[in-house]
Amino acid sequence: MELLGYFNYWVFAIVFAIGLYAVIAKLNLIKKLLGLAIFQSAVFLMYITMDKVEGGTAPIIQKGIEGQLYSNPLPQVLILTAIVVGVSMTAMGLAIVVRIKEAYGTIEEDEILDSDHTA
Amino acid sequence: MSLSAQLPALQIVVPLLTAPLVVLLKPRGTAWAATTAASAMAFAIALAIAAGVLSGETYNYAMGSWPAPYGIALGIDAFGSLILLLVTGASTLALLGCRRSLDADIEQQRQPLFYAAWLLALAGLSGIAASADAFNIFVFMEISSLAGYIIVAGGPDRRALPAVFKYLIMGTIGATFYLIGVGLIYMMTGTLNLADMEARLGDVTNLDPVLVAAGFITIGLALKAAIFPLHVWLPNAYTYAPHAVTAFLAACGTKVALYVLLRFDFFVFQGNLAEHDIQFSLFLLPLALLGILIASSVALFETNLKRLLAFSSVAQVGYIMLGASLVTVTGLTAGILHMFNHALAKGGLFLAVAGLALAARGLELRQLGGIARQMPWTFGAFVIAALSLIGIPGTAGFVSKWYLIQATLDHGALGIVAVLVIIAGSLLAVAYVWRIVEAASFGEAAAQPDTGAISPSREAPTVLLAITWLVALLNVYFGVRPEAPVELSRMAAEILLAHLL
Amino acid sequence: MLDNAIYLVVSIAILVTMGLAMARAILGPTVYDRVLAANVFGTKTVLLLSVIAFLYGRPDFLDLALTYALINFVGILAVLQFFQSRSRTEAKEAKD
Amino acid sequence: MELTLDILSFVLMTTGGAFVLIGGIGALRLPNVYTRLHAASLTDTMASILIIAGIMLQAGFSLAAIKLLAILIFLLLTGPTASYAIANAALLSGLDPQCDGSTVGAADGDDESGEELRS
Amino acid sequence: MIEVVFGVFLLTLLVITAVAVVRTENLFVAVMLMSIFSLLMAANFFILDAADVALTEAAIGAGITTVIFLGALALTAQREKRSPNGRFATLGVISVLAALMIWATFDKPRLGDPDAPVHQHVAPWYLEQTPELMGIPNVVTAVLGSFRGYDTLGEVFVVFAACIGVLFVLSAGQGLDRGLFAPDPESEGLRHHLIPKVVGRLLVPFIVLFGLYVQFHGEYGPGGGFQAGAIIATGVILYALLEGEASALNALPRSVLLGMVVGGALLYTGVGVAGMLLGGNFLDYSVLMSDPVIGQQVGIVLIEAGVGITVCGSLLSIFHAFAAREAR
Repeated sequence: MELLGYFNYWVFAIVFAIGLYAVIAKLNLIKKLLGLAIFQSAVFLMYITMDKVEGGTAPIIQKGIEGQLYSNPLPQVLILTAIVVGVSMTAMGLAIVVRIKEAYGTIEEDEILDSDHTA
Repeated sequence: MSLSAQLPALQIVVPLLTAPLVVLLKPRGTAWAATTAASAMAFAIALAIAAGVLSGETYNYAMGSWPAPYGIALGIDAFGSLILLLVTGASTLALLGCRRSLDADIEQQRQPLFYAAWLLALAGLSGIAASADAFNIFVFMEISSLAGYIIVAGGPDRRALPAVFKYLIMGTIGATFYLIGVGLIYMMTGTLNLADMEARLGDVTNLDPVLVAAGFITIGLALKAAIFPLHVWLPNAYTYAPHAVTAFLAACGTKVALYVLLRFDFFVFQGNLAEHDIQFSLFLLPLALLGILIASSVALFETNLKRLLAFSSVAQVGYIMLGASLVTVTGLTAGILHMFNHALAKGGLFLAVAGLALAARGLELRQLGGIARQMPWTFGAFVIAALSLIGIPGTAGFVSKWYLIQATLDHGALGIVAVLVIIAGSLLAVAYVWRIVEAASFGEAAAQPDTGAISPSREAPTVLLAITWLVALLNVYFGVRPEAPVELSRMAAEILLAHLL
Repeated sequence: MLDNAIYLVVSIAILVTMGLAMARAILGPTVYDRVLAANVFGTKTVLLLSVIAFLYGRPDFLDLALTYALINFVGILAVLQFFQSRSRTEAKEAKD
Repeated sequence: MELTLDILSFVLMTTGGAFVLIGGIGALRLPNVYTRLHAASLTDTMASILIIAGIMLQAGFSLAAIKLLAILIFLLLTGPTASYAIANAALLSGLDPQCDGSTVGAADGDDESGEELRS
Repeated sequence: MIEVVFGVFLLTLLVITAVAVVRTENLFVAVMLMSIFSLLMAANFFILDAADVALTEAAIGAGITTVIFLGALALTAQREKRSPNGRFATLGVISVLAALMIWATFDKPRLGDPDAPVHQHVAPWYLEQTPELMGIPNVVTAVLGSFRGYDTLGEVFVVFAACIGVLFVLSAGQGLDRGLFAPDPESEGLRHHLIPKVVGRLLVPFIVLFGLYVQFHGEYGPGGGFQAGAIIATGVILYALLEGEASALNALPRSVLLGMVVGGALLYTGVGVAGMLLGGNFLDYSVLMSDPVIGQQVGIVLIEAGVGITVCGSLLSIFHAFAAREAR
């Protein structure tokens, strides 16, 4: 049980690594963006994990109940902001990918490089 | 509330409030005018803040009137005000000078969007410089990066697109690494305010997560600051961006990330992590030295003018890191002063490039043949800024390099090596600048767009020429009378080091 | 205690089904199997969230399940639209 | 009274859980897209009705019950429509709904079979 | 105890999904799996007592992100070319990184540990002071809207920047009026599909209504401007899917959407500046009314409205920018 208390952090580390691997190793630009989204989600998981209090509940204060524990509101606020940032980055990245496809006819990184070197 | 107490907030609110309005300005030129006005106003505010800081004031501001660890605080000290000056000044001068150049690069209908993004980049960068809250820095970093991707994507060449994509991927990885680091520190301290973090880290008994956090934050910010070897996004992004954007970002973009890195390191980590300065001497110092040598050498063989200057920027980041990694007052003063001086030199160079580009057929060195004869004034300003980049006595670049050499000489054998590297880097700079001058002055006069007679008046537009010369002369002025920036840098260095005691 | 037992049985059934749907999503073989799996996953999430809201004794969080019930549908329709427009462009290309 | 309600809702929810499980097994084991869709969508509808009815009995007459009713109505509307959309998309792309012996055998083929059918 | 088991199960599925997303070569499949990933993430957030975040992830991940990715896929390619093998070096480096991070976890506070530093310093202050200072039960909304309202202002401008960025990038070379602004007249949406059309039409008003509920109920339950904006945008996207781009753009023209984006951002900043003019600091809502508590409430309602309007306008503009563009 003690060890399971760290499970969320392990998942964070693994998902983080999977996402980062996709961003670095994959040549397809959309795949890179998907990897980036996974990578950012992992960080969200880390933040949300620390807000949890045993026996607590979401920080919406219930009237008439004394001594209720509430989870930490601050990481939730930060992650709300970070989710928005993530979506914005994804949208911007996809717009650039669409233009790359139009300009180069491909969305594979190596082919784009080749096409610039021969041109 | 007096106006001067509201200055830190106004510094960010003015460009932020103007950005949505600019989107609506359709008639030709109005978007540019509004953007320039807002930017100039921000510059005026930054000047006022700098004057206040020089007279011993510090600016603290509580957003929403909430006290510091609970609400978000702004804090501007000498270091911050120097960065603010750079950001707003670079933006204003680039906008003033490069209207023609931007008109050529970006279609009329898209200009309102472009200028709104420019203002957001300005607001984001100033927001980072003014903030005293770790997460708030992340938010404004994202604003400035997103806006930065937009304005870089305005470049006319199709190669701008892969460059921006790479910039976006690297930038997001950097920002996310920073976010992880902040999360780990928050996990151990329970606070996001930088000053509060420093105080509370002292009580943390188990420092392993903090160590990991320091690693993440350093790597993330090094990515953003293009510290060698994490600079791979920078050359292409600078090369294919519109010239005005390059002038703006090259002057201040990476400096802001460096500023956050130094602040985090000195405010939060140095005082609390035992032997944290080992991180500096073991990793950053060698990287800085390698960066100077390798990036300068690459610049030596580059054939595109803007790419060459971009690699030179990577090398200059090395000088700044070298000064900072000595962890002494002189070293930090030199590093911070070099931020200022390099911004002046590189800003001037890229402004001159914008002027040259209006007349030249392309920016490959061979296409620039004879340009010095056709645009003597523009090229003259280019040469003066380049001399400052090299560090010729009498220019601003010399002052910071002089300080840097003084600082390194205190460090024994290591210092000798560092001095040798600085000298080697400067010699390499002489070589690559000479290549440009040679190509421009003595090369074949290939730059003839039309077959007609050589038109004598092919100088850059008067405004751009005036601005470029202004920056070039500032390089000389601060070379002869460096008191004000030196004073600000010294104050900044002392503030940073005060956290080590 | 009895309350919790009630919710527990059903939530475990839902969780297992989520695992099965996941297996289908990964096995494929066609893309439609994966869309189907995503849809099953969506409905199961709605049910799971409703059950957990009661398990935790915070029924005001049903809003979340409601959001899913409404929004998952849009994703599926977007898929239909995606295939329709693609088959049209393919038809157009074939004509040219 | 309390106990009767509890038992009733327990029965409803357990049956619902059984339906959910059956649907899941069906979606995994049946031979082709259309049969899998069939299994999943039918049981989905039934299970939603049963489970949400069971929870509603627990909730009593409150705002939560109204929300649950809304969820149920939306699920009943969107579930079959989504199934229709998927089946239609599959049909549009030329997947054969006929379930003869050959497709049963090739049920666990790879992605390519579907891809080629469409192109 | 039970929630830990739930969490472990869902997180295991999460890891499997992430691996599957990276491994599959069909990008369409990857996007589908990504929507499952997002559902799992939201369920996890909910189990970890973060109702507001779960709602956001639900409103964004399941609907908007999928739709935008599909729009981009329709314009680019559906399959990834086989990546070269021999990326083991990257894999090795990243595995080491992950192992390092797992090692560092053993010094972290355990999940749900009430003595963790996170629960000691700033957070209890928020939980104690919010009812007193603002009189609203949802502490997340209070922190988001007022205590850290400046971050949220930044968030609004990130969304704003994403909107103008997508418009700017996608309008290159063809001007804003042609290309980007003219949807394919042949795109009729799903008009010929009777069942989705009838059901969808029925749902659109409910989605919008529910969005408004989330917007104005944000002080009392999970929700707020961002979630509401995303939900309403999803409703309009549903309309666009059913009736075709052209009619959706007739109902809400691009200029209106851009006006919403600008207006929302201005509203938020304007509230902040109003605080300044009335003698407080930037974003100080206490000075808006004579009673500081009421002032805070008014301020939060106003800025949440600003957030909602901007987010809705931005997401719709982004959607249209992708959906109305023809693959070339």
